[in-house]
Amino acid sequence: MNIKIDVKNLDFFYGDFKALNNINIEIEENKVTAFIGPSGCGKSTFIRTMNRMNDLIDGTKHVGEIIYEGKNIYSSEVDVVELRTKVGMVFQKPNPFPKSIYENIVFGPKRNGIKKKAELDRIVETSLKDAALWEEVKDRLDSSAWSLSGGQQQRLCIARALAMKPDVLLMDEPTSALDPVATSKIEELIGELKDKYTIVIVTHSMQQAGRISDNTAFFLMGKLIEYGETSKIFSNPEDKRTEDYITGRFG
Amino acid sequence: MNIKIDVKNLDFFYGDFKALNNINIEIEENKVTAFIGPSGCGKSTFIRTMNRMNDLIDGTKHVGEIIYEGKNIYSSEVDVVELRTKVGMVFQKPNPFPKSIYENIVFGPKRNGIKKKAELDRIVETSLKDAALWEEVKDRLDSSAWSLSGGQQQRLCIARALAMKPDVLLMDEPTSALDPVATSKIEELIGELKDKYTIVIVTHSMQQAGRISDNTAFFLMGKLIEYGETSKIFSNPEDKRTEDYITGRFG
Amino acid sequence: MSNVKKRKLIDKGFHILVFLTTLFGLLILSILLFDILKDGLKWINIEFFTNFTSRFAEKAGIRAPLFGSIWIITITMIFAFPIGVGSALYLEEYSDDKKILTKIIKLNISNLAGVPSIVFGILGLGIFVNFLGFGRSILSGALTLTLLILPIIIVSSQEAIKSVPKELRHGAYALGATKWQVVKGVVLPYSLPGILTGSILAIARALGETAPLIIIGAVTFIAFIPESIFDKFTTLPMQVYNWSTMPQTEFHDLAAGAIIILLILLLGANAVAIILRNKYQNRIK
Amino acid sequence: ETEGEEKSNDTKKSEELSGSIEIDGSSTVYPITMAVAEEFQIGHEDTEVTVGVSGTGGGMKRFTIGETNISNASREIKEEEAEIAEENGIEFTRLTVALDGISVVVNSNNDWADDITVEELKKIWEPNSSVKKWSDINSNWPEEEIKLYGPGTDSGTFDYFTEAIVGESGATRTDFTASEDDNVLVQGVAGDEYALGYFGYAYYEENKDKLKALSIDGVEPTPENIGSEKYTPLARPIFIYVNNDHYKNKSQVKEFVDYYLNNGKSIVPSTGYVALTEERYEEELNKLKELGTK
Amino acid sequence: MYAIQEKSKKINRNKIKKRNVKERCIKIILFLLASISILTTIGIVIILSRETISFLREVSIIEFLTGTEWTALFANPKFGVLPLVMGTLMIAVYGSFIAIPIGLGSAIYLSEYASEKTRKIVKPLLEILSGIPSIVYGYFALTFITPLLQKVIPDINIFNALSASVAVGIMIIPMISSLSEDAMKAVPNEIRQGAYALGATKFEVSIKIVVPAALSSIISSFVLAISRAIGETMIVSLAAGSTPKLTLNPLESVQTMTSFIVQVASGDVTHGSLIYKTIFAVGMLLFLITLIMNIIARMIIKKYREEY
Ligand SMILES: Nc1ncnc2c1ncn2[C@@H]1O[C@H](COP(=O)(O)OP(=O)(O)OP(=O)(O)O)[C@@H](O)[C@H]1O
Ligand SMILES: Nc1ncnc2c1ncn2[C@@H]1O[C@H](COP(=O)(O)OP(=O)(O)OP(=O)(O)O)[C@@H](O)[C@H]1O
Ligand SMILES: [Mg+2]
Ligand SMILES: [Mg+2]
Repeated sequence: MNIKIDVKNLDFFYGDFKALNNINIEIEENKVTAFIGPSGCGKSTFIRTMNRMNDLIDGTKHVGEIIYEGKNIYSSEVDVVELRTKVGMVFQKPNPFPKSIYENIVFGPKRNGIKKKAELDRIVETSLKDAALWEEVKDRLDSSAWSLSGGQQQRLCIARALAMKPDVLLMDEPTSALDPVATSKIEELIGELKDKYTIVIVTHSMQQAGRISDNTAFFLMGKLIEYGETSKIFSNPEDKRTEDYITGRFG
Repeated sequence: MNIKIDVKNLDFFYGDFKALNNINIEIEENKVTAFIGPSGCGKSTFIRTMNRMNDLIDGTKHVGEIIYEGKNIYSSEVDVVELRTKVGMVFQKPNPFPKSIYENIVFGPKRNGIKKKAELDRIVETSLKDAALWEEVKDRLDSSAWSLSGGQQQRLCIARALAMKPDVLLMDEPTSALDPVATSKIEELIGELKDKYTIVIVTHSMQQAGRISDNTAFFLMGKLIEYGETSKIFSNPEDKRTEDYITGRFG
Repeated sequence: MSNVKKRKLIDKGFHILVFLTTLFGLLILSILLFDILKDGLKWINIEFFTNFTSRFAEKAGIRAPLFGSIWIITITMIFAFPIGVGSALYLEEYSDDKKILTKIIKLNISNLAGVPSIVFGILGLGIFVNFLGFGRSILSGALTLTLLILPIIIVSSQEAIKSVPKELRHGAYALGATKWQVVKGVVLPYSLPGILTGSILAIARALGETAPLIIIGAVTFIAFIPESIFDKFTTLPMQVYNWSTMPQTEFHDLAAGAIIILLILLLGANAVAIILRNKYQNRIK
Repeated sequence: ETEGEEKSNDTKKSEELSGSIEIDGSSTVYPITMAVAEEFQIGHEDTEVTVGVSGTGGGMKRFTIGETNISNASREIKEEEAEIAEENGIEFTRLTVALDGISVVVNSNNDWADDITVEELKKIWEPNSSVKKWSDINSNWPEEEIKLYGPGTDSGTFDYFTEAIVGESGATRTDFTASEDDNVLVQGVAGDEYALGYFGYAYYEENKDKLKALSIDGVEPTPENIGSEKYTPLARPIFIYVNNDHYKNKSQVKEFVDYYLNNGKSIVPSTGYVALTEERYEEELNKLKELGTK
Repeated sequence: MYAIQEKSKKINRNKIKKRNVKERCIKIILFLLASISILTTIGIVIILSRETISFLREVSIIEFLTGTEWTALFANPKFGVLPLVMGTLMIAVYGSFIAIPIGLGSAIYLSEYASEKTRKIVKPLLEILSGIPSIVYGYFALTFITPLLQKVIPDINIFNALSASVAVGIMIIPMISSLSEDAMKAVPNEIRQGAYALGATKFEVSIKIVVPAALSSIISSFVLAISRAIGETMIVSLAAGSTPKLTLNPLESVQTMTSFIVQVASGDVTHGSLIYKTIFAVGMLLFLITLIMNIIARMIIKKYREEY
């Protein structure tokens, strides 16, 4: 069982506000790891540190290490651009570019030097199919991505991330804007992807976490309360707070 | 059993694209009506016609009538501004104003002529409490709404709508960005509100529809497939397609 | 209820008000255009384009200034657009806002917008004409105008770049795009309409300037067409100015004729920008 | 950079002339020089004449360092400028090419004044003048405030007028309305019944229907009176300065200047200025002859 | 196998290195482009200050800054710059009174009220206003605005600051309308919809949501427009005369700092003389004045900036 990402004593600050407090966690390779916890507990903040997206926010700082491929991703040896091509991400709010659907998907591959039209076409088709969007948009690949419905936009963003063939895929509530059918497709997809990729997913849905994840981490107010195999966490949590949260009737 | 909103033969077009096809539905007063259906089926489009938000999109048109308080809301007799103060709305993507949390909440009440600081303070507090956000933000009401987490932003938008004390409340997947605890609070809230208000909610979660709604409408590709009491729809749907959708394993 | 009525009334009133303000601009424009067309249209014929200026109004034409203006505006935009957009990109995307140097550059640029154009003329004379030895040529003129209109392009590009939503940038970064790829792929397309607006205003300014060109030595009488950027030149607004200070009223009408051509040239130069702007603004909506 | 290659053209015939002639300077002189240039280019297609309008000061600056061949000047060269020319080894000749009659004008509705004396003008325009009303000049004239209009203070007309009337260049009352553009002054005087102003003859000539010119000590501003310099002291000479060296060594410059003086009589009137008498043009040409034989 | 991995790692390293070098180069190039403006300013400051210092050797700075009479070109010159400063401020302030409400009004109309089609046609039309040569505005002010004003205010001077201000104001409308309109258009639609859904009227959405969200860009557009108003010469010298006068009365004839500079720079005075140097001193002062204006604008922008 390989450790893909190893987080050690991580603190994270927005200005003076400490959003993450001494996080220690080991993300396993070719597994799906789910982050759960109430709103505002720091799930998004944490998942965003893993590909250093938080670098883009002014006034943030971190303490501690995140080891990926044997190196601290915050060290000077690691190239942040390279990191992000390997550690892909899907956001909570869909954020397609104001370009055509096609251009959205090929944005990443083109940056990586793929120029051939045929190959790009193929990438567009497979990515969209993987993201369960192909049927709906195949006839209007040239129309603006902004004219899609909320759920369609989110699936487009997933397709966009998949087009990069990342090593690790971070997903911040990727299905919160999706209907059951699309959700089911994405979940199936995640199941397939985990053979090749390592997946970290933030979700509000206990059911979803239970269905698709191998490991689950429960966060509360910036702290990692409990982390372990999903079956264990769901059936027999060690911490009272985890139990309270999980046995909430809702989801 | 009063009919609050009566939709008759409604078609809706984005340019040439027919997004809604001959919708007929009666929304009952003091009930919670849930709209379900796969992504892109027109749920958002339909809910947005009910307070004429789609007027704001260029090139849209409608055919048919939506009767509210005895008048077609599209007729010249009905004032769209007044309509929207009575028929409030919460969107799928959180959309707080780039102002402070406090200013976000009081925006509506101030427009309605409430000027007194004390009263505005009171409104802010109750709305935030109702939206289960008060505890998290009470100490930073003056900071920008855009620094909140995704879920916090969505609750802020709910609070903002509640501050208007609307007659009908339209909610487009209001909890898709919320965690179970917050979701539970909002659902409880909806239960309380329906004594005074009429609520229409779009949701992806069958469970949620089942838990909170009195009536459920199932849409598919712009058409209303089936509409009736939630218990009936869930236990004994008439249409095969409804059954297929509802018995999907996911949610 | 009366509250809603009142607000609706305010809204109506405001609608009328802003409509009227827009109408005001259009009204003034039509008065100006009418005036210009009334005086100038009758002078526009083939000879008007093929003749050089003359002391006889009937024989006077705009051949030299027309070509001069086309040269000047083309060269100016070739320099000003990339420099302006590049500067704006540096300031908004690359520079560190907390650095004092960045603050100084930003302040300095909007301050440059307020420096009278004639001072740019004196600067251009010192640098381009004398120091760099470009002489009193099209190149010197265009470079001088470049410096003059840079602030307009930079400031408006900066504002346009600032308005690109964070989520879009983040989306691109998350795909492993480098800064430049984010800029090229997301920031520039999104902010292009605003950048183009700045360019349109800048073109208008550059096309209409006389004072700095006189200082750097643009001539008024010239009976040949410039053939390279090192040639002497005159421009339409200089001809317009010259004709309108003549005592004879026919020359004033002739000036109106030249203004018509100047405006057509302006619209032509702007057309590309306007079309592109509309296209990109549509996409963003 | 205008030099070189043309040296061999010295004594060739005019049809074979080429090279450039650079002229800059006063915008007042511009119309005349431009008119000459226009005519000159017909038949001299290979020469490139350019005329700029940097102002007398700006033109002189270039002329005194040898950048231009000819400088248009609405005033005489200043001492400082001459010094610079000397430092740079530039010798030059001043040529009078035309005359302008500075016209003293009033509104066309003015039915009281037709003539004014130099004395009266001085009384009106001198610094700290006590003249506030028309009646302060002549008790028969109305007791109305006199509105004064004059050209911008940085113009040769202004310098010349103050020198000729008040006695010192630039010495004048300061409470008049000034404008850089004579057309604008025309507007001002034409729109104001109690106005009095002064500007170049051409602007009066073109606006006779709106304005009335006063005669000065009984002499009217007519082309004849101005050309014969009877219209004193307001017949003002218009100059060009020629670089002696260029005149001698650049055939196109010589050709142009000679053409200027030989055809001034016929070309100048079409520009709104007044031509000199034949004899005066001869005199000016003679200045150059001396130069040629030197 | 291992070797191949090593090799591909190496290729990758090279790729990253190459890319980082490219990124660096781009940054440096962009920095160089941005520094052109700095160099321009340095050039301007050098040019201005050299002559200004030499000017101030002959005229005391006290007289220059506090004197109330500007008769630089008369026989006994007085170099009190206040009349020129006042003229400049008057044109800029009154011009802004015209341009800001009308420009902003048009921007709001085009961005929030007008149909897409109207917007597409009207915006470029308005932009023509800033491309009309200023001499046209000068004569327009003199032959159209002034007579109009004379009907309302009979004792208005034929050359007056008001008429010039109006014309200057009209000329700079497009700077404000176009740039502000762009800024408002860039405010995300969702935010607008949030406000509409609360029953806000278009007026309220425009004024309370869109304008504040775009405020920093709007203020920038004001600054650009006012800067152009300050720099305008032709309109002022045609319509307001060239009479430096210390007055706040817009009905009188005035001269501005820039029109004085142009007058002298293209006029008959000897270059290098004391009078010629005045234009540098006046230019320097103007530079400082606009600098202060910009610093203030920056402070305002900082205070009201709403991020979205
Ligand atoms: N502004 C628009 N212009 C053109 N087409 C649109 C626009 N908005 C939505 N549509 C199209 O209308 C259809 C219905 O969209 P709608 O947003 O109502 O779906 P939805 O049921 O809310 O889906 P989701 O669950 O993903 O939010 C979709 O095919 C969508 O692509
Ligand atoms: N840019 C920011 N500046 C300041 N504080 C922030 C910022 N982003 C997030 N926060 C704060 O950090 C805390 C954690 O936020 P985060 O977005 O990680 O929560 P989350 O667990 O993802 O919640 P949700 O489920 O609602 O998305 C919250 O209190 C939030 O208000
Ligand atoms: Mg989150
Ligand atoms: Mg939807």
